[in-house]
Amino acid sequence: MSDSEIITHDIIIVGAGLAGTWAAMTAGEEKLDIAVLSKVHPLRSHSGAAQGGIAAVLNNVRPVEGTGPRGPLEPIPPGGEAVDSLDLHMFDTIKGSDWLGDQDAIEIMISEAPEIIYAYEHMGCVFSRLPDGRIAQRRFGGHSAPRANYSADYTGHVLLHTIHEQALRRGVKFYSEWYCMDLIVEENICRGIVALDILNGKLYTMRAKAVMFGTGGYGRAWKITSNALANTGDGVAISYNAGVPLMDMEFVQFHPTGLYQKGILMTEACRGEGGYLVNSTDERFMERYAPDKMELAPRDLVSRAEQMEIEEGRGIGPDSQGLYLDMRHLGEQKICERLPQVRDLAIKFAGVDMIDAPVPIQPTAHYSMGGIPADSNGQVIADADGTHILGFFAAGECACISVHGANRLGTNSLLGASVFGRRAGRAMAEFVKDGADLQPIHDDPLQRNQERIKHLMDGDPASNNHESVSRIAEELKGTMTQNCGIFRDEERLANAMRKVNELQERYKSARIMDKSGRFNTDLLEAIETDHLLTFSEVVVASGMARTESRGAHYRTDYPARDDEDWLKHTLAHKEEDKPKLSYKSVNIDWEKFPPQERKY
Amino acid sequence: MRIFIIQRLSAIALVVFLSLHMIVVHYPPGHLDFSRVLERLADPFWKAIDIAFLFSVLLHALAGTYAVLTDIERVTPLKRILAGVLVVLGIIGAVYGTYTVLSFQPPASMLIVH
Amino acid sequence: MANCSFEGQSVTVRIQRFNPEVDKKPRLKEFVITLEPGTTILDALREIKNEQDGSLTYRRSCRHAICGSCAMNVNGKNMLACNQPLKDHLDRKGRITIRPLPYQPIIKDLVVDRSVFWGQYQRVKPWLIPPRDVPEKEFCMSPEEVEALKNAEKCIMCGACYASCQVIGLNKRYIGPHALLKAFQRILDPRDSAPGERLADVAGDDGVFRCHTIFNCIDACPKELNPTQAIETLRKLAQKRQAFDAQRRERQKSLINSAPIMSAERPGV
Amino acid sequence: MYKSTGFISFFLRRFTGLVLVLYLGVHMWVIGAATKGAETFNARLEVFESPVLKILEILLLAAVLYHGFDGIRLIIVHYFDVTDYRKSLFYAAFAISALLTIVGGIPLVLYALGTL
Ligand SMILES: Cc1cc2nc3c(=O)[nH]c(=O)nc-3n(C[C@H](O)[C@H](O)[C@H](O)COP(=O)(O)OP(=O)(O)OC[C@H]3O[C@@H](n4cnc5c(N)ncnc54)[C@H](O)[C@@H]3O)c2cc1C
Ligand code: HEM
Ligand code: SF4
Ligand code: F3S
Ligand code: FES
Repeated sequence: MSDSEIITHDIIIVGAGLAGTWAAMTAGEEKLDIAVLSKVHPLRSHSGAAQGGIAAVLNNVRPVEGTGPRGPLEPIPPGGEAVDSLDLHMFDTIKGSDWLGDQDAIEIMISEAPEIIYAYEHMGCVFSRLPDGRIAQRRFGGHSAPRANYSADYTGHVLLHTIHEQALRRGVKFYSEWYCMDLIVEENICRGIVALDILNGKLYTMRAKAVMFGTGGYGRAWKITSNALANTGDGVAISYNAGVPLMDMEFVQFHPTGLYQKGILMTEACRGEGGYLVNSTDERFMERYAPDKMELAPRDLVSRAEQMEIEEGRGIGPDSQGLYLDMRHLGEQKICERLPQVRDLAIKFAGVDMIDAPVPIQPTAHYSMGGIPADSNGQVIADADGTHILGFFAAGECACISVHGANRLGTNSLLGASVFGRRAGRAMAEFVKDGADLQPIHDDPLQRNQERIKHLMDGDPASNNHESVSRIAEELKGTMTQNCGIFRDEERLANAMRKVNELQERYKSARIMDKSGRFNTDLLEAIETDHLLTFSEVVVASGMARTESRGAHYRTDYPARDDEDWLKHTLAHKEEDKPKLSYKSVNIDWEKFPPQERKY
Repeated sequence: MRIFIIQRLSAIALVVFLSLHMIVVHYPPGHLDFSRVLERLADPFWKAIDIAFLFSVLLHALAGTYAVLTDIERVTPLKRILAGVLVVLGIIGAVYGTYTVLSFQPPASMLIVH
Repeated sequence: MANCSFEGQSVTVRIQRFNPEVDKKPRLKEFVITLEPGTTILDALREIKNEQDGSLTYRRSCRHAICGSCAMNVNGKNMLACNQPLKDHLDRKGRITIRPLPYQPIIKDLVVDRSVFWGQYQRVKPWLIPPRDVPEKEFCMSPEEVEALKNAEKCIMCGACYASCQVIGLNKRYIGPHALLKAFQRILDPRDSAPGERLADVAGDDGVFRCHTIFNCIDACPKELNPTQAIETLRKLAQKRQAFDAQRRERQKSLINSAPIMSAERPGV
Repeated sequence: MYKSTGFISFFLRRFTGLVLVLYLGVHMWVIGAATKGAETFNARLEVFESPVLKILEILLLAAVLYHGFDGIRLIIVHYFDVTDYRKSLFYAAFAISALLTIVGGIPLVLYALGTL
């Protein structure tokens, strides 16, 4: 485990999901030397798990006139009047974000959306189509027009495959199954990363003129989650450790329909296509929470409604933590055509065929709104003034460009990952072509990480009490679910903080069982757990400070939104092992989209 | 592709020829000898059929052998040599077989037997 | 098949272990776990790794049958570990045997070296090659054209098919069902502008004519795809390649002409 | 080897194909005796008329039949979209060839017994 080899590229991108691959492909058009690292094979990235759709205003369908917000959809004939507009999409997104989204970035994302969809289509993406061949669209929660473009219910899968193929076509080099362990930032300039070749356990210093993170979300810190086992927030934690601040980490989205006790996602498209949510008394309880949008209210609201039902004793299942998603009235044909995958998932994982029985569901940790703060070109910033960390970029779920604010709307994240991935790719290419250079590395990051690995293999020599990494991870997930979940308050958050700190302490004497260099997944899981602990502390600290309720962050002790004091982004810097919080203003167009009460 | 097509076409031909062959020549099983074969082959039409049968079975068998052997990875680099050998075998077989069929003449030798 | 009688009881999971750096040859190791309701094979592996032997090595990520990481050989059949209930695969004595996917070198335990597999995927040029001019909006593919793709885009590249095909066992130069299915998807897509070249390649020595219609690939596919039928279709198209190519060019013209044109040479396309 | 019905059918087809090729060689050599005159021909043929070899001929018959019907099955798969019936087709090919082997085998056995 030594060989201090150095690898050099113009641009190194960590993460081969939609964000990372778009960036690589775009920069790849400029004949630069680009490498993409991914800890799982690129096609195994979590973007592929996205089901429901990707938002863009195309105006291909409209509700049949006079049938109301949940009525049937029909194609808009050529020359027919548009029902959707960029402004409407913007407004929905801003409202969804509970006004915490930065409106300049949102505008960019939404106006580039149609073009991104057509680009995907021209690259071979197989979208579901209308009879006349145009791309079909469906409704999604929080969107006031049908603008989710989809491919049955495996949209992310086809997008990811399409974009990966095109990146291969442009000769991008992929380091598949390489794990990024560290980011090298000195004096606000990014100089490279330290990475582990999982296959043989060798560590490398990888130097580049520009580094980008597209490492995905951090949903794995919760017990019930829709996220892949690989979504351990590595990029977020690594950046934080390297001195980069994290923004808005307290905002974690819980999706209303995870499969009961498994957390596996039943896409929002289930409700988009017309599914009902029902409690143990057979009541469509959303009537009481969002009489207008019903099941298609935004996720934070629906999840809270569900949790309320559960806590008031109207849940189902052995532990009464579940509710029902009833799809039966949609009929076999529609289900098989539009939702084949989720039907199959429900059969396989819950033993329920949604054609003739309601599916047991429960809220599941789903999306991380917070992350590495970046501007709309993916350029990472170091503070509230927007000082750049030169040569460091981020996009996708790990980044907080803040288009999603306090709560993301469904289908906006595939869009965000694509749009900002592409923009980051362009920005990096320009940055490199404008004469950026490889920067010297003064520190010895390789050494540091070698010791980190050695410590995990040998355990704490001073103690013979060796902690189990998986147990620490389990306990963390337990406490995050219980104390930092859908409903939060001072006391729960304090408990969570105590627990996280205790676990961090215990982690120091953790020891792994697998001592080999070759494909050591035991080691990876230990490092990932370290990362979970790192960012969980930031989540809890940021949440504790924010004494209001906004979007996905709901404090039972402060149930109201407080624009006076809290219409601002949280920034957390690592400082002497405690996050130091500061705040950054939100970019708002006060004329066009001033904050309003958020009601559905 | 060529081998594949040869294999299928000859297979279809074989279905016909082989059925015919089995019914006419081997069934019912009885004592088979030169004279019985000759009885049939006296007709040039039957000679033609047998020769066609021979050609299709050779094509099929050799193409099949080629397919079986080239499926093995280690043989792949030698496939040209293999093809050469098989073609030669095929030609030998065809000549020899045709010669055989044609030698079912009612020649002097036969008169001697009876 | 479903054997519910083991719920709550201990069951035996036999896993093939092998680390080529230290072991001479693979061996089966037995682990005993308690069968909880709803346990998948992947859950069982996770439990063993977390509680009994952290060095047990396998690939996984999404745990709901979409990423394609966790294909392995269970009781002799290839499948995804994450979407299979453990109880469905126990024998009468409550045992299950898990091995890595066959026909590929083992990296460690259940992890195999897939480089040849990916090499074949790249060889068929999995990417779409769009025409030089593209419409300003989407290509309006007809419902029949979408239907003709037979959902091939659903393939998750898990390799269950590849590692079940005996031709692969014999000859690694064979392109394999996964990549041929990908080639099929591209060739049948009216937006692709190089179906002729693609057909020429897959009709070569290592391509569709190497397939002996063994059908294992269909049985192994967790996404219920049909590589065999795709291969049969390609075989037929390969025999009328030129005509197909010409037909495609015509179709593409009408696809583009039905909508405003723009040049393809814009970033991101 | 990956075990499955697909593999069994494939293996049997290959195996019978190769057996048939070998037999074809022998067969041509035997018939080839005709070039050397009727006597040699009859003499060589006589060897194959022995009861033991007649019984073995049943195996040959089985091989031809299985290989033939399996081949027909494949050709059907090539030209018709019937992969959904792959198992039934295999069983059918197998059953028909087994049946015909029995039907065809009886006279062979009788004949062998008769000449004993
Ligand atoms: C079940 C589910 C369904 C969803 N459905 C939708 C939907 O319908 N619509 C929508 O818009 N959004 C949806 N989302 C959200 C959306 O999928 C994600 O936000 C988006 O795909 C994130 O893309 P990404 O490129 O940022 O990261 P990811 O696709 O998660 O990729 C992360 C990449 O980083 C790599 N990586 C991570 N850490 C390291 C490391 N340390 N070293 C090396 N590589 C590393 C990983 O290997 C991977 O390649 C869904 C999410 C989930 C969980
Ligand atoms: C009714 C008669 C026959 C039919 C329908 C038939 C059909 C076929 C078919 C379709 C194949 C291709 C298999 C593949 O590509 O996987 C094949 C292969 C083969 N055949 Fe035949 N065949 C017949 C008779 C014979 C005979 C008489 C011989 C021997 C002399 C023979 C020898 C072979 C061999 C060696 C192969 C290659 C084996 C393989 O590829 O699996 N066949 N046959
Ligand atoms: S065709 Fe099926 S089995 Fe083969 S790689 Fe694709 S999904 Fe897996
Ligand atoms: S198993 Fe293999 S031989 Fe053909 S039908 Fe499938 S690819
Ligand atoms: S873990 Fe992703 S397919 Fe099984």
